[in-house]
Amino acid sequence: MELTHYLYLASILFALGATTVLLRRNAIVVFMGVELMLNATNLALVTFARMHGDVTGQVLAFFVMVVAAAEVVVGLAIIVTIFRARRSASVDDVNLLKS
Amino acid sequence: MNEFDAPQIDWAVLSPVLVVLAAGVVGVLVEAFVPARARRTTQLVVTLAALAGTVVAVALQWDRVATDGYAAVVDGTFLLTPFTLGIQAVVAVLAFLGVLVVADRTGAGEDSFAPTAAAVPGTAYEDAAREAGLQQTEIYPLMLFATGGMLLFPATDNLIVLFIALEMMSLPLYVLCATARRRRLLSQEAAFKYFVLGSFASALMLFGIALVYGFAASVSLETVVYVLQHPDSTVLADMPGLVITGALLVTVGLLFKIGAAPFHTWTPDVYQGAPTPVTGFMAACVKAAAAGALVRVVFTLAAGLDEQLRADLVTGLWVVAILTMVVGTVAGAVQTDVKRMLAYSSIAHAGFLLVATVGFSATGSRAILFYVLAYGLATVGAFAVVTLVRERDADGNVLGEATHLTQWAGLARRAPLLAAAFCLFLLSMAGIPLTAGFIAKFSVFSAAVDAGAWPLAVIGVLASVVAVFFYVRLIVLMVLTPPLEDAGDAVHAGDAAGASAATGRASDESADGDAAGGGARTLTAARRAVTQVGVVVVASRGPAAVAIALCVLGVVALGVVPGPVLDWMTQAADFRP
Amino acid sequence: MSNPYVPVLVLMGIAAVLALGGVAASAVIGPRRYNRAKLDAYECGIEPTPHATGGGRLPVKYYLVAMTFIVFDIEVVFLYPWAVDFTVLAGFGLAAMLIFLALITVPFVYEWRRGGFDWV
Amino acid sequence: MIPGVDADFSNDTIWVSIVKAVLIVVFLLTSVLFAIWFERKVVARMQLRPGPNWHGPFGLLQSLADAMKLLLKEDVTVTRADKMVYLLAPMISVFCSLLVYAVIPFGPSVTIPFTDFTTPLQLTDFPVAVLYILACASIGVYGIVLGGWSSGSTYPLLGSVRSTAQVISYELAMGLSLVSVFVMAGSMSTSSIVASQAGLWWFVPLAPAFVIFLISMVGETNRLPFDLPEAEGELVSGYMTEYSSMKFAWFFLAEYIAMLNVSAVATTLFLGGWRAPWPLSLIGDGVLNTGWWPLLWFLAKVWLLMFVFVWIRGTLLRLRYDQFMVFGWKVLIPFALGWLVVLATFQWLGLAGVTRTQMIVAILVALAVVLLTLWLWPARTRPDDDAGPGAGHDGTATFDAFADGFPVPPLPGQSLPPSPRARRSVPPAEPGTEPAGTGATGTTTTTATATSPVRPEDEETR
Amino acid sequence: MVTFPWLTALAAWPLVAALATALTGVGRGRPVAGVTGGGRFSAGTARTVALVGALVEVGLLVGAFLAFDTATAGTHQLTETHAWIPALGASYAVGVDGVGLLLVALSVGLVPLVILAAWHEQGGDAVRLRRYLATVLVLLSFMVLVFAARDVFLFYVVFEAMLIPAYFLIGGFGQGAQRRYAAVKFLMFSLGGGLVMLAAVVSLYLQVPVDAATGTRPPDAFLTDTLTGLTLDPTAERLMFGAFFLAFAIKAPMFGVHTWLPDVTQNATPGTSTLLICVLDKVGTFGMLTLCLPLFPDASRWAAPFVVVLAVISILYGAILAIGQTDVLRLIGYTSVSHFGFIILGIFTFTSLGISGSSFMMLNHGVSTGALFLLAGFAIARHPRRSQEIGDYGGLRTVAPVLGGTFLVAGLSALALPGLSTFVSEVMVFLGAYGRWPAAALVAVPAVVLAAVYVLLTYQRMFTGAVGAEIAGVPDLGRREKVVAGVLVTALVALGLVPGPALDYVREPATVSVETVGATDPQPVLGAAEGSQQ
Repeated sequence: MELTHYLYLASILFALGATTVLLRRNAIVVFMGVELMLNATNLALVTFARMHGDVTGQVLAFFVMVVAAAEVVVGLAIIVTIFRARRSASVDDVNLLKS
Repeated sequence: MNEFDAPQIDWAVLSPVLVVLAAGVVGVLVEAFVPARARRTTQLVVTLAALAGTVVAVALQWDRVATDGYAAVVDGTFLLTPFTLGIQAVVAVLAFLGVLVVADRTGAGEDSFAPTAAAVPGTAYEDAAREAGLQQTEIYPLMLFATGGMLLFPATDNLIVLFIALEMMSLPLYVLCATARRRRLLSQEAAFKYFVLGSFASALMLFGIALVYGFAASVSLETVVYVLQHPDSTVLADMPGLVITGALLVTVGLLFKIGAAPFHTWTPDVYQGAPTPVTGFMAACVKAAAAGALVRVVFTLAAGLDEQLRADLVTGLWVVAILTMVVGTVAGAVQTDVKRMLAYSSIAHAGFLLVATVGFSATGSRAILFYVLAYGLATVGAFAVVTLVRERDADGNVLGEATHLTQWAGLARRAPLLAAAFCLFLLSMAGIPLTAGFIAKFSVFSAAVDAGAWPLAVIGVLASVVAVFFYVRLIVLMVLTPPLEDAGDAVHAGDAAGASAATGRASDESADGDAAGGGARTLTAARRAVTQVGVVVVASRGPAAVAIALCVLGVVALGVVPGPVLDWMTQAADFRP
Repeated sequence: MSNPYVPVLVLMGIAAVLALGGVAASAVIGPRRYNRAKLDAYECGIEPTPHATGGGRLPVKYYLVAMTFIVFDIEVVFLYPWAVDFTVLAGFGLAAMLIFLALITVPFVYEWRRGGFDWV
Repeated sequence: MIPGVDADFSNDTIWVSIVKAVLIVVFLLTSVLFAIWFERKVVARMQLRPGPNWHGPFGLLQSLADAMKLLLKEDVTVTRADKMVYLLAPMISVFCSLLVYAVIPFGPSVTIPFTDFTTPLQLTDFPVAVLYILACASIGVYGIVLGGWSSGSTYPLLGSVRSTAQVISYELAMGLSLVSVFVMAGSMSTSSIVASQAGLWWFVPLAPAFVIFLISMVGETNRLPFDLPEAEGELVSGYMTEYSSMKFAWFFLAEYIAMLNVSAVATTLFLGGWRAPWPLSLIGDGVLNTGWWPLLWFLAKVWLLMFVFVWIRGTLLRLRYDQFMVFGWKVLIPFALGWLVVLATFQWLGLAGVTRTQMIVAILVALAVVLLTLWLWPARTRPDDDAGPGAGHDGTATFDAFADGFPVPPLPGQSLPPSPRARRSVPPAEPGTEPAGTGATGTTTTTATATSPVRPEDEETR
Repeated sequence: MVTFPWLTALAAWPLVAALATALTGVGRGRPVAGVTGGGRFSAGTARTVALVGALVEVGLLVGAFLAFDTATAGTHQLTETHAWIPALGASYAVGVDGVGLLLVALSVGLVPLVILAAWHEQGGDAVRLRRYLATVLVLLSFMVLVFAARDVFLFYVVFEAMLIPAYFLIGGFGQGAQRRYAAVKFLMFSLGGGLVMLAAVVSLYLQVPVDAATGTRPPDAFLTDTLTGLTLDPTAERLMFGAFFLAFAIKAPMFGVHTWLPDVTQNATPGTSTLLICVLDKVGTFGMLTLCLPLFPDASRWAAPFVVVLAVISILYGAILAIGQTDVLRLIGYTSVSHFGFIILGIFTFTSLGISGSSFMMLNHGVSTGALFLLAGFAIARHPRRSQEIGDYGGLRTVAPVLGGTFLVAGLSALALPGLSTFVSEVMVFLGAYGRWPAAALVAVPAVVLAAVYVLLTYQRMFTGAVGAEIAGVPDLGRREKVVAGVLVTALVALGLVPGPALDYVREPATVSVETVGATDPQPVLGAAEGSQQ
């Protein structure tokens, strides 16, 4: 199989992810869009590494995974916090906003 | 088995970053082991010491880097150029000031951070945490980590390290944004917006890096430049589309962090929602670091581009710069919230910064270096002032920050010194001579004109005029407009300055600072039996006052005698090894 | 066979057929007798709790575990290549990995001390 | 040859692979049928019951009968379920569990009887085979999560969440324990790992890692004593409560295949894979490690581990959830990390030319120093916060189980008053008096005093 | 050359005085941290400190005059040059020629009078008065520096920085209801012009060739001497000239960009207006003379017809509008528009006569208009409602004869009555203009008549006739006020009768200016008339 096909796939995935981020309103889905973008990038990196016959790209993919993981953690934390705050639609919320 | 040569690591070169990161780690351990009572003090000491240590480390590296032109670790994975060191010094200084502001608990006895940011707003748990006097001391290690990212951001030749630094810088900031004590839903919303848009931008940037890697088979900028100049050196080197798209995306990521239009949309919301000390820290330091990285990346890449592409790049920067200045100033002029206004002003400043980039020259990098310092000082100071202007309820309890512009009316009478400092910061942002902002703008515009981009400089000047308008509007409000609650003030203003009545002046003239003084919250509250929600200026418990004072000092010193600093920055303008 | 992953694909194919086929078979073979109560969620005979799905309030602890896991899983991912090339990397690798582990330990300790692993 | 892999697949064609794959699936399905019977029989024997004995010889066909029954049951789809995911979840589970055996070496290269065709007894192998295994296991969790979530019911949801937390917690420990194998073997390919165990099986030098692996593999498969996701007493049946017919069967199947999977992995990584056990391996210059013999050893080891599973189930009680998580995070993971550091250090010392004897001496010295320190270390007084809400500041207040008129269990930090059956002859000792005064009545207290010098404070808070 | 740094001292001393004034009384009153010093002390201390400071400044000025050599008035003297921002080519370079020195003298001389006039200003609020006086002194420092700057960067910095104290003087301490509006208007106009000028300053700097050895521009690139030597591209030169000229035209309110001025004079205190109009706005004309002409000679010649037209319009427009004003301070503001038109007209005659006339007029206008502002301020202070409406007065001469007399003298000087200060300079400007642009000179002549109309009309309505009800029985000038009025009237008369010494300071520089702009004096048509005046 042509390696460039992987690049096309990566680009498509990336575009899908970007579209998701831009168009969807659900926080988690948006978040998944970002992850999709990152993973599409990983695919591209690995493909390029294969094309060039060096391993840098694979190592980079590794780093990207780590960063993506860290991002997941932070993002999830923020989303969960917001979710919990919004679900508990108590009167106090209104006060807090006004204070 | 292939052989592995263990790289030699020059720890001294890494020291500016290492100091901060190590302190961050220590900070986490402090969180784990030091009893809650002593935590804040310990954290503060560790943080400030680390940031001071960074400045020292930068100073220690300076001679060597200035002599050799650069110092690199592991093939430029970490790369110190004079310019990088300059940015690092600026970031460290600004972070130091930012931390001082963060540390201030003010006369109200609370810092700006939620006792437990994870608690659901308005729950009993949160109340319990507040009553227990819990403090979120994790902000200090978080700030240190963010600072570490900022120090690393411009200090690399390796795009992946650039990306990692970006995330290192951003992730703690996302969290910090969500920790405001007041208006927590806004704060969380800010964090979320910042996070989503930030990670989107970094994903774009990352994809750009991947494309650049595809082009050059390397993520080292210098190698990319080499490949650009020698189109046969890699398999895909005949596809410049890759590197152009890639560089474009990388630049987009950087522009996002700088807050340039059209990637600025997060700025107002985030600046408004985040805890104000964090906003100050973020606005100043991130901009400095991102500007440094932009210079590092764009200026270096520009060296490899041929004439045509270079011209395209310059055109792009023109468009972005103009757009940014216009958006920042025009939108800033209609804001009614101080923090939002400052946010738009920061966008405008991003535009002015970009004006200096079009020449890809050392003049430009020097101008940028000076600009971020000048802007940073004014910004940290301005946001520090914002933290002290509060609302109060009928019982005199101090509430959150009074950020609506109308609430700032007559601030100069409540707290003349504070208002004077704020005016100075605004004047500096406006670029009035004898403040740092003027020299900064001057440098930036001369860099642009030097590069032949005089129309850009003229547009910049015009944007400055518009920007001046909304800074002045705020000054007018603070200094010349009577406070909102004059009805209440006038009563005792009469006896305070009784003689003045005979002169037939309007009573609003005479209510001066002596009545609604800057420091004494209790006094103010006691004297005002007026039952209405009003504005009060709380006293700093020291750190913020020190920070404001230092910022004032810096702004004035850089405005009046910028010579030494500029000389140093001239040496520090070298952005390529 | 040059590509070692092709057999995996083969196995996947067979597994997928099996997984699908089983469910399909039972759907075809099995009887169908309609009963409203039978199709209700099981909850010991009482009316089902309304918000089980779509955000039933799960303890935060679970999220915490998820986040901690992500961090540590990544750590482990880094350990693998290092372990495989342990002999080659030798002292440098060991030193690097020890630093890395130490750094990972710090948040671990932090979370431990802050009660992140206490389930009560 | 595939680089980095010991087994030689150069003869395999696609058809060979298909045959092997089918064989693997058949093997797994029959093994599961056998395993269910095996489990029931063994447990029954342990509980002095006969177990299934009706269908077929020794009741061997009991499982088959059960499977047929499940196939013929009504396929219920709960109204509140998210249909698509609900349908997909069991398939994911079973699909993933079937994949692991792709890289498990049943044996070395063998010549197919009556031909001269040589092929390894392994579907495939690649340099990151173990990663592949972990990946399959991780994706398998999705089956559980989605199954529980999509059911639209409370118990399954709780079960699935618990299960996820549990699996990922123990996966960490498992992953860490695997690292030591990679350090020793220098490879992640299963065949290479087996090859590297030609001399010594890794469970000996890597005993701590092996123990960790054993524990976490039980946790990973949701088996007793860690079967919290489907704890009958708490969650009815956990994530599969709402499933019936074949969908239920798939979950069930997946669980048993998972047992087989981890057993096979343990066998491959720690127990020498298909290698003959020690005394046997000496016979005929290792003739038992060639030909079709290894298949026997491999299966024997796998079923030995399966027996261990059943044995544990028959022996141990289910843990409380908090105990379970605390054990995973606070014991297994730190221990695994520590072990890794120790191992890496010694390996490096070995590389650096330090002999094994020197290392052992050094270990002994270090151990001695540690013991000495521990012995000389002043005993720590217990901090007050150990005392629960029911206790006073000095920690002496005792828990009153009947405070509100009916008995309640002690909360954490509270302690029960001494049982009347302990027949303590004296009231709590006055400060300063020798604890030995409790006399030699054989109570717990005296045992404690006999083994270590208990201070009065300790006595009081006990 | 080690000499006493007169100009630096002149610039620095007011800052010291300002600080002292601002700190007077701090620490007294309620000891509350962060509060503004309590305000429970009498205003006297601050006033005295400020006045003494201003008088010491006058002493320094005398020293500077003594050190100045009139024989070489056309060159910069009392020079000091220090590196300031070498990286940007800016240096701290000060020095004055005759014109600069006269304007410095004007600033330094007016400030004590303003302080004296402000004795009871600010509604008796001691804190406000203290701040007002301190701000005035800060402004003085900037004014000295701006007239003394020999470095374009320094000039620009001070030029812009002056706006801030000026802004606060108008907006913070003004007395009109619209002072906020006026202050912002003033600031926006000035800043707008200033920032446009900044663009030109930057461009100018970049015209300085890069030193090949160091790759940077020389550290003294901004010195006017360096910049005058540049050869510029004509288009660039015209653009830069335009930018500079715009800034200066705004400052010296020229027709078209003058609209901020009446609002400011109406709303600021008379003292502020004095400083602003009489001194600060001279920076505009001074800048045209000392920067526009030498830096952009070709562009200046190119633009001269246009400028002259605008100047003539200014002259007439200011005068006509002044006649229609009912607010006395606003009126004086409009007269200034007219006078500044004369000054600009004189400068752009490019004749030594016209330019020296303009230079002299800068001084004269400062004194006469300052006198008008301050005396009008005294009148207003007497009105119980502090009305500025001319119609609210009447017959003031009857109750306050000294005030009436001095006001008349000042007014007559403003209308250029022979024997009073403005006359000589106005004649010189006319003659110079006639030599170069005869039509313009002729068109501007009616302004003399108009000036007589607005001055005399105002005097008539305010001071003669029946005594207004509200001002009946107000006291005449007090001792303090008499000092102010006396000094001013003396100066007016002295400058009118004995203009020679002052002209010694402006003649040389004017010749130099004509040379730098590359023009030659036309045939002296009526040159003899000038001589007869001395």
